[in-house]
Amino acid sequence: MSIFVDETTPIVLQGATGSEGSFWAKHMIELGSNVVSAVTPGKEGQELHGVPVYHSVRRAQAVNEAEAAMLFVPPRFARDAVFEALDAGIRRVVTIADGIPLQDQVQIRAAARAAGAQVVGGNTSGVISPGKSMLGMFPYWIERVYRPGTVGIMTRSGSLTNEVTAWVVAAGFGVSTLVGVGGDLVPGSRFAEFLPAYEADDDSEAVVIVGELGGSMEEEVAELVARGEFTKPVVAFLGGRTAPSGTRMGHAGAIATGSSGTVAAKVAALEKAGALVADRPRRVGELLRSVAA
Amino acid sequence: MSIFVDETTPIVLQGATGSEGSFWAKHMIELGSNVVSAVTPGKEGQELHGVPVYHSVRRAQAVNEAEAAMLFVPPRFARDAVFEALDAGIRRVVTIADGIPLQDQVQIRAAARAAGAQVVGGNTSGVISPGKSMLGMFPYWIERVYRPGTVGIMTRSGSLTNEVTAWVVAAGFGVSTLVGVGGDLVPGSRFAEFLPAYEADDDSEAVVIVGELGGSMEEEVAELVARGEFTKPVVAFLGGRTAPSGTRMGHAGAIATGSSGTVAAKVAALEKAGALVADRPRRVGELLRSVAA
Amino acid sequence: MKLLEYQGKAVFAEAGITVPASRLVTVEPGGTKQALRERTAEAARELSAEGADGADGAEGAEGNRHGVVVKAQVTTGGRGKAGLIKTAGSPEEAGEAAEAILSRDATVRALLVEEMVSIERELYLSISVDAPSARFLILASASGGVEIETLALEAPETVKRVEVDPFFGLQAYQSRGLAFDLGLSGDTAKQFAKVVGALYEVFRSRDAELAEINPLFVTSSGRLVAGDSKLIIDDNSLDRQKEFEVTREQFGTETEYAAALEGIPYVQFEGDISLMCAGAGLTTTVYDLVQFEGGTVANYLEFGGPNYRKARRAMELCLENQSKVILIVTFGTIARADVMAEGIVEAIAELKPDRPIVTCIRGTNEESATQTLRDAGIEPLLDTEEAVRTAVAIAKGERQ
Amino acid sequence: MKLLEYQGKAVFAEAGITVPASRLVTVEPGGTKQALRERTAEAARELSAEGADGADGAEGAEGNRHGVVVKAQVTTGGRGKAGLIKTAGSPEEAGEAAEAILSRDATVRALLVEEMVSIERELYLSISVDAPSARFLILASASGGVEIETLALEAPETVKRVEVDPFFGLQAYQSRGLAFDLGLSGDTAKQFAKVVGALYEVFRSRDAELAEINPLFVTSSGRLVAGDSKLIIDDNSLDRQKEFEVTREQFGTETEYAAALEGIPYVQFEGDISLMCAGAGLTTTVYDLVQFEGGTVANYLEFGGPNYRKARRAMELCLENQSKVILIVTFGTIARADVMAEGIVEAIAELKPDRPIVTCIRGTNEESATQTLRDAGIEPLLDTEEAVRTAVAIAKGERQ
Repeated sequence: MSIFVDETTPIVLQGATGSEGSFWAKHMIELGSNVVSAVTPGKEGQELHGVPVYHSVRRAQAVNEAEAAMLFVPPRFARDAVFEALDAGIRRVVTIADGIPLQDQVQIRAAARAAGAQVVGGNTSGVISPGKSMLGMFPYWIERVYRPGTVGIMTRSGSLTNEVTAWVVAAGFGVSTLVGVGGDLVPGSRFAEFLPAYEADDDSEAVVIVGELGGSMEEEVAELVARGEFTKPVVAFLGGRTAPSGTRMGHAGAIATGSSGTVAAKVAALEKAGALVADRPRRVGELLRSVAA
Repeated sequence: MSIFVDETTPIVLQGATGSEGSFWAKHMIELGSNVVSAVTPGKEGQELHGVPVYHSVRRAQAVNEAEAAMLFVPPRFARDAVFEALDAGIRRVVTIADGIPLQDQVQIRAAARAAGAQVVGGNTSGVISPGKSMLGMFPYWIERVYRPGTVGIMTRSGSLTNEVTAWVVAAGFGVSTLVGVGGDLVPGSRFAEFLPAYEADDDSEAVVIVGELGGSMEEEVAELVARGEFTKPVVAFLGGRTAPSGTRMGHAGAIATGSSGTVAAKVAALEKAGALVADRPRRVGELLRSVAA
Repeated sequence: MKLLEYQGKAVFAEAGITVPASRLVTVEPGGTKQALRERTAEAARELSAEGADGADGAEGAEGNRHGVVVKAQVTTGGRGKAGLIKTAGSPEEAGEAAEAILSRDATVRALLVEEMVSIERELYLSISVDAPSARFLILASASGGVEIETLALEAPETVKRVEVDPFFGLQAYQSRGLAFDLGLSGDTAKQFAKVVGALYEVFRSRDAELAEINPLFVTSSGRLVAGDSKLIIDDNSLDRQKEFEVTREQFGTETEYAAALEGIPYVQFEGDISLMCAGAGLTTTVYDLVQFEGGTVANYLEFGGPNYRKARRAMELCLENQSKVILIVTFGTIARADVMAEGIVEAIAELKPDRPIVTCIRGTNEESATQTLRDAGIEPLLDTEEAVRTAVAIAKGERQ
Repeated sequence: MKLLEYQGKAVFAEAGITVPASRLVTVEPGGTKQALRERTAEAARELSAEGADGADGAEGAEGNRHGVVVKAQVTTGGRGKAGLIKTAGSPEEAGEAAEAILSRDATVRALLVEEMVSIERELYLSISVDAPSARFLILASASGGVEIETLALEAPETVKRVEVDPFFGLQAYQSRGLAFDLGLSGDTAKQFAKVVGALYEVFRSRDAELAEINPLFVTSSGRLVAGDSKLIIDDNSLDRQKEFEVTREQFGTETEYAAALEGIPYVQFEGDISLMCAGAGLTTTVYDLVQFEGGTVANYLEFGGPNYRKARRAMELCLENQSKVILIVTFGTIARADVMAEGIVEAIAELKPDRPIVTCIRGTNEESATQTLRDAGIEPLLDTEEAVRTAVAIAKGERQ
């Protein structure tokens, strides 16, 4: 089994008939993703890589019921597309859009919570269960980075994830399911919200967290570990240990505000809870070896 | 026992320091209502008939936790006051305001549903369990109208309720709990939503519905009766049998639109489900005698 | 408040919904037929001129250069069947149409003269409230021009619905999805989605009970144009909807207009008994009982709630009718029986009504009310059915 | 986008929040000290004149007739401690204050000269986003004038919070309740609730990340006046917030301004190594690794995401620094390694950089990238830590 998505999960694509969406849709299907429908308003009747296209998610659902939606829509339409998916009864949504307005993201997360749904993203590569299914855009063709295995990975980053995952693989491990919660200030779903699924997932023996300064997602993981609600080994790497306080580096929501949100505070919380924290990507592999086979 | 409110239910009053609110607050307390707090912004520290006044519901709740809120606020502030009560964790709210804007009422009901709360009103006399507790304004001092007993009553009307209840009492019965859902087009709570409580209430042997043309609340009752989800005797009286179709009489939401919402359709649905329908108020008492002791 | 067609269309146009170019012709009380004909013809001529040089692009759709439609501005439905809407091929015909409409219904106070639009098809679109779900409800059909109730019965599959959460608000995917569900495509679908968005804005910002466009024309050049407007503003919101005023032309009679200005719910009928009762439910019930007893109602009037101290004004309104008896039935709580009884006694003293009054006043302080009425020489009844029977008997001349 | 104080205050004033009367004095590049003094004094004089005849009632609060505050318009915090805010009792003193501020920080491009407000007390008010709850978060305190983080640590009981559901929106009871929870009463409580509502409108309508008024003055005559503004507009919303433009004065350096115009995330530091890396997370990590290895960073620059084809522009920005080496680290998926490598090779050919470049380019088509770099005579590294060590060694002069 996997978490969030496996080879059986029926998937509807939204906004995938554009060039980039189409490119990744093809890769998704090649990797085994069970894509059943595509939705692009005005294009009903067409096909995308053999998949039927519909005007709306509701119309698609009436024919081929999907359980997950993969959105390739631009940032300013992401909210509408997420709402459309939720309204059509879909409870697992991934939106890769980089640049979703902050207040739209707040509404996306609020709507997801109200609907009891998990929305992953924006500003993410998506979710991948290597060898089984992919929702998003991962260089799964790079064997030294994406190899199936027993380590669950959750991340706020893109390139850094490739960096860290390469070290996980270099240490002899592979990836069960990787969830990119995304680099936005208000991601649709948060690290801690996936821990129950990882806890239950037989394929995941340990979990790696790729975090960074800002926010409180790493502290929330620490809290669940401390409470004994997550019992598998946790190894974390956090970027931004030496970032000057108050400086905003990048657009990724990496804002260090005073004492809270600093990497130091996150490391302290995680270590107190019993998680292992790597100070550099290479150490993630080493620490994993110390706790997992 | 009673439904919605009994002599133990702690009650907070909102907007009751005005002359009318104060008048009815006094009557509520006299009748046995367990009023624990009153809320009027700017008047914290004062007392109302011995009850402490607070600036906000949250502040009141922090001291004396109420389970029900009774609102005497004017129509245009009703939405805000209901939201305040819900936000403070109160799940039973009565608002008597007559003239709440329609779209505010839609939001009130939507908010109540989202919170899992029951909001009764607006445009209602409220809820009374005679001899135990009252939320609202009933002439409980008129013995020939409000006498404790075993008949639950639900109504959309004010004066008509007095008329019908008088016939219930004249027939030798009394009232367990009377719920005035109110005469608005979009009442906060609907007849059918109280049936489970009446079904479970040992004090209620039968239920009287005082309805009228327009809407579908009576049909919803019929549906529950037909499905066997409500098993006690139901006697209904519906005003507007002879109302000209399409004519809007009064501001009470009594709009007959085509075939649906007519009294004929309601009577048919209720009778088909096995409920008894009175063609005039006097008959309510007679029909009750045919089904209850 | 039911707005007239032209009032609703003005609101639509402001929201960006295209409406036909038009002129309003008011019917001057006491004006001659000749004057009305001429003014209507002049309006039609102006429209033709605009159509010819295309000057009215802002709000107008492409029109037939000479054809116009003359429409009575009344809030009642079924204007077409009632002969209150007429087409005209020339200004002179328009003038004749105006005269014909007035001969059908002399209460008409305004006529809307509109360019005739070249119609490809007619859609239906409305937004109202769905009480059980607490949602705003958008209904649309690809078969417009008929009543939605008829559509729903005869071709339910053509009626598409979208529910809008009052907090989320209308989303783009909903408007778009509705367009596709109607079978629209391309630019028509896009225009339709825009109209849905604009109508929703109207509905929300104006506190409407109903915002309806029926028919919504698709013109032969592919534009969407509102063929009619039905916009009902929630009366409970009028204090925050300052834009709308109660105007005489919204009512069939002076008395209805006067009652509306007073805030007294009032409906005019043609029967014998004036009802002056408290509470919508009780008044409606008394209406039924009158019918059961073989009587007829002259007017429905709610004397209760906020109006229970307005006995004099309520009675005045009843007296403007040709009723034979006034039937007063109340059973009030806040609307105290004693106050109402005193008001009635005063009103009788001042107005000296020319017809009998039957009272059945119960509720808070009813003993005192009974005494007040007796002292004034009225024999108060205390049973609603008895009061109704008495009033019917008086109306039939069976008793005084 | 962090707005400057005067820009934020203009938005506040438009929303109905009272701000002190003020004049903006821009610092002309190359202008004389004398000219700046005179223009500042003139601004102060104008304000005094307005205060004297009360002409500025629309946006002004009651002022001390002669006193003004001169405030550097920069987006960095701690202006008071840094000597960038000065009070002045006369126009001449205001001129001297302006000169003193510029001598503290020569990068200041604008000064705000404000009437001095007679302060009774200072409050704190801000609206931001609470990510876990997906709510808008209003924070307020009766003890304003200090940083909210300090307040939260030192007097947590004084910091009151209200969470606003993004669909319900701010409700009247929430603003009112917050006022009472701060211990305000009477008219002050009402004014505060109004300011909360207005600031919420600003926050929502302007797509703000943060809208803060600190301090929010209660003047001695009982008015609420915004003493400062902190308004950060969400960069992801700028295409629907046309009102705001990136302006030079929002930035400390020309390079930061140029990068912002280009949409390239860029932060200026004072060290030796220019980072030109892909992805916020990886760039931040490289920043850490440089520190771990004893190096220092000259600039943070994100060369990735939508900018991965902008190698030339990114390198130009790096070269504007006094850095000793450019360190390029990427690990891209869509940001293809081969495209980035080609861009870098071209940029080197065109710009002929005067300092060494260390590359560590991995990801999609990395083999091709490696070949491209080798063909151009660059020895590509493939291990991040090795690349960092190499760059640090070069910066320290330990290798070329």
